Amino acid sequence: MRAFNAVFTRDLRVAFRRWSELAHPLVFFIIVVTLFPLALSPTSAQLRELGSGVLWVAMLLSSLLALDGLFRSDADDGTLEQLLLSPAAITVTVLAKVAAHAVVTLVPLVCLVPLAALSFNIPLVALPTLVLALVLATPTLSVLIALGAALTVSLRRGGSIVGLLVLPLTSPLLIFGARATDLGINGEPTAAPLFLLAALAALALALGPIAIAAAVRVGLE
Amino acid sequence: MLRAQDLAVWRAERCLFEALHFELHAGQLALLVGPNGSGKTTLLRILAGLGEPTTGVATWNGATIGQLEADERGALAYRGHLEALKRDLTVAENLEFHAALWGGQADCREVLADLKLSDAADTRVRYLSAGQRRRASLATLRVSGAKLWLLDEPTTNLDGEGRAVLRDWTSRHLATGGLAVIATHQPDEFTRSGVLLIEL
Amino acid sequence: MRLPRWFHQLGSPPHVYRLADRLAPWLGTLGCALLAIGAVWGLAIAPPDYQQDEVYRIIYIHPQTAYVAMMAYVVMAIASGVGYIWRLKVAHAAAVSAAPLGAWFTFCALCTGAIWGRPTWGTYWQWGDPRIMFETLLLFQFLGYMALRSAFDDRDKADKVTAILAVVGVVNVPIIHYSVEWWNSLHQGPTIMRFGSPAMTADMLWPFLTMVLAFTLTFYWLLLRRLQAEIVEREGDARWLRELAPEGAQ
Amino acid sequence: MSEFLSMGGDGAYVWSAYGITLATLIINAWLVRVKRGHALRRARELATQTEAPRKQPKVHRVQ
Repeated sequence: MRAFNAVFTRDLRVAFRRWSELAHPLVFFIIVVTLFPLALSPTSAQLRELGSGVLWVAMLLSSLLALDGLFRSDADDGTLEQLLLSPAAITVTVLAKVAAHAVVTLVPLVCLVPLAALSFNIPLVALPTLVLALVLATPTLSVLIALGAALTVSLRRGGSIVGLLVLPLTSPLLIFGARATDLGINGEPTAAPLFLLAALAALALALGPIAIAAAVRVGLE
Repeated sequence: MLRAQDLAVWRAERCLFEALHFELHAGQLALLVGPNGSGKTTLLRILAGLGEPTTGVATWNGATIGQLEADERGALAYRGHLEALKRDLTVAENLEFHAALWGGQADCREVLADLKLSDAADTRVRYLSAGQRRRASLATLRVSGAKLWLLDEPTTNLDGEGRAVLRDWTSRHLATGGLAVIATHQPDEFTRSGVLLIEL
Repeated sequence: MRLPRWFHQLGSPPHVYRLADRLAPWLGTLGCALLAIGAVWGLAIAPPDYQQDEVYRIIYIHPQTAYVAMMAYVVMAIASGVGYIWRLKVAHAAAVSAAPLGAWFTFCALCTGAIWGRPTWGTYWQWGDPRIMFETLLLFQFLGYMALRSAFDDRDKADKVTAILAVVGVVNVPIIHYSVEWWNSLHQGPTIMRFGSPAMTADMLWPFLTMVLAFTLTFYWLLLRRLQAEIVEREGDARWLRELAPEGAQ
Repeated sequence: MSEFLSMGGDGAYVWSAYGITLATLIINAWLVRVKRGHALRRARELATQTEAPRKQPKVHRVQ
């Protein structure tokens, strides 16, 4: 547990030392969200109907941006090797890194999405469901992104194919998340998709770190 | 006790080395010498558990190095060409992180004083010179309290004074029952009686 | 450069190569023969569907290609899993051979699915149909696997990294399948005819099953041939390669 | 015969579907053949090269 805290706090400190880079995914998200009304008609009825889908897709795409900070920067300065060799269990240290990445990039996104939802005049009543769905989706999303980063850690220009590797795997997230938001908007019961999101999160947290640790170990060989 | 049993490594249809067999007991030093590209780094990484030999096995106290339990891994420390320091953190923060992760007892301040890095303790590693960064990397080695040191050309970027500190630390480490495998291009710096010389 | 003979406990490349050499011709001829018989049977002899009339005859190829694509992914995942755990080069070779085949069959399944969708629903790309969506995602997973593999130049590392991706992918396949099915049941509702599995009369079923067997045999024939090529490539110039017939028998 | 070809007006779809499937099979069969040919030819070329020098490291204790 000590190792988890050590890695978690170190990663947060390193991330906040270069806080300007943290803004990149957020700005990207805002740009993508503002582009859609330009492309579609700004009539509020249609925007509301498309709103949840647009928000979720924009969130998925912008979460892919802050990828290199996860493993590549550590691999370049040799600290990732030390994590592998450290007496702490690899899955724990990897989970700590994924958690730090989630806090640094996904949490601000999760806070930003409701604001964007308002601009899509999604009714206030739907916001709690939207936030809950986002929170439940964050673990799965950060694990999948971390896996994509780990698989391409030893590639110089690996970033470009992470999207191709990760996005098909995020399709269930997208389906359940957008669905939960739609139900929230129409005021219908949203239990089913939220439970499914929670189940995905549990599965990702259980199996994810093992796959990520294996990918990092192979990547650094 | 470190033991290598007929280790062989092939890289893309090319044989780096084969049938390598040696044993290293407490208090002993092994020197790895050989031209560039002769597999010194590959061998060190295999001994650290970062890579796998094509055939043969390397063991630490009888246990295969690739599959060591988490707590046994603390006994091995590997320092390659990369300094393993986060550039955005200060030297002290890096040392504390290593101490927290490895649980070594050595006190950070005293180690820094040894290396004459105390005044640089609170500057970010990014602003240090290459030599200072190499010293900081060696400082994390002492802090980790590992029994087996695996060092890949530790003297790069070090000035005379730094090398003297390294030699002094190495001999003290060996005196207290530690082991070390050092890949170097100047073997005579570390040679003394009882050293195992491995020429790749 | 001559390599000494390497002994893996299981799946020694020469053994697998010779086994494939014996099996492949049988699979090939039987598969192609069944394909021909099944096609003629499905196109000419079997009765048209009461609802979809003649276009229904695509049912003798579309579900089969989709099933083979799915099987290819599972074979790829299992082979790379075995290869990763027990470090068997032959298993990795099998995974590498299955991937392009799987991608081709998925692409073919998508095309035939789209063509079938045109007369029945009026659009080539029926977003609503879960099968089409699932096959598209499967195709992306195949392309991702092959893109990741081609990104590495060291073959051993490529094997292990793509093995992890394949295993993670195969865990996700059922998840994606059911979430797409769940998603479809929301938007579609029961009005659209259940595509592809209405009750089949006996004389439709037999050509259908013949084609399933035909596609399976053909897939394994292609897989074994590709596996042989992959083994030869990986073995470089091991001594056992020299005993092969000089002109490299087909 | 022409009635068989027209397939009740949907002939274009049925035949194109079968055509694509046949094309896929033929392309794959051809790709495999080409790949095997290259692999075997390359293996034979490699076979003619000389053996790599033995790389046994020398290990001895300094007195």
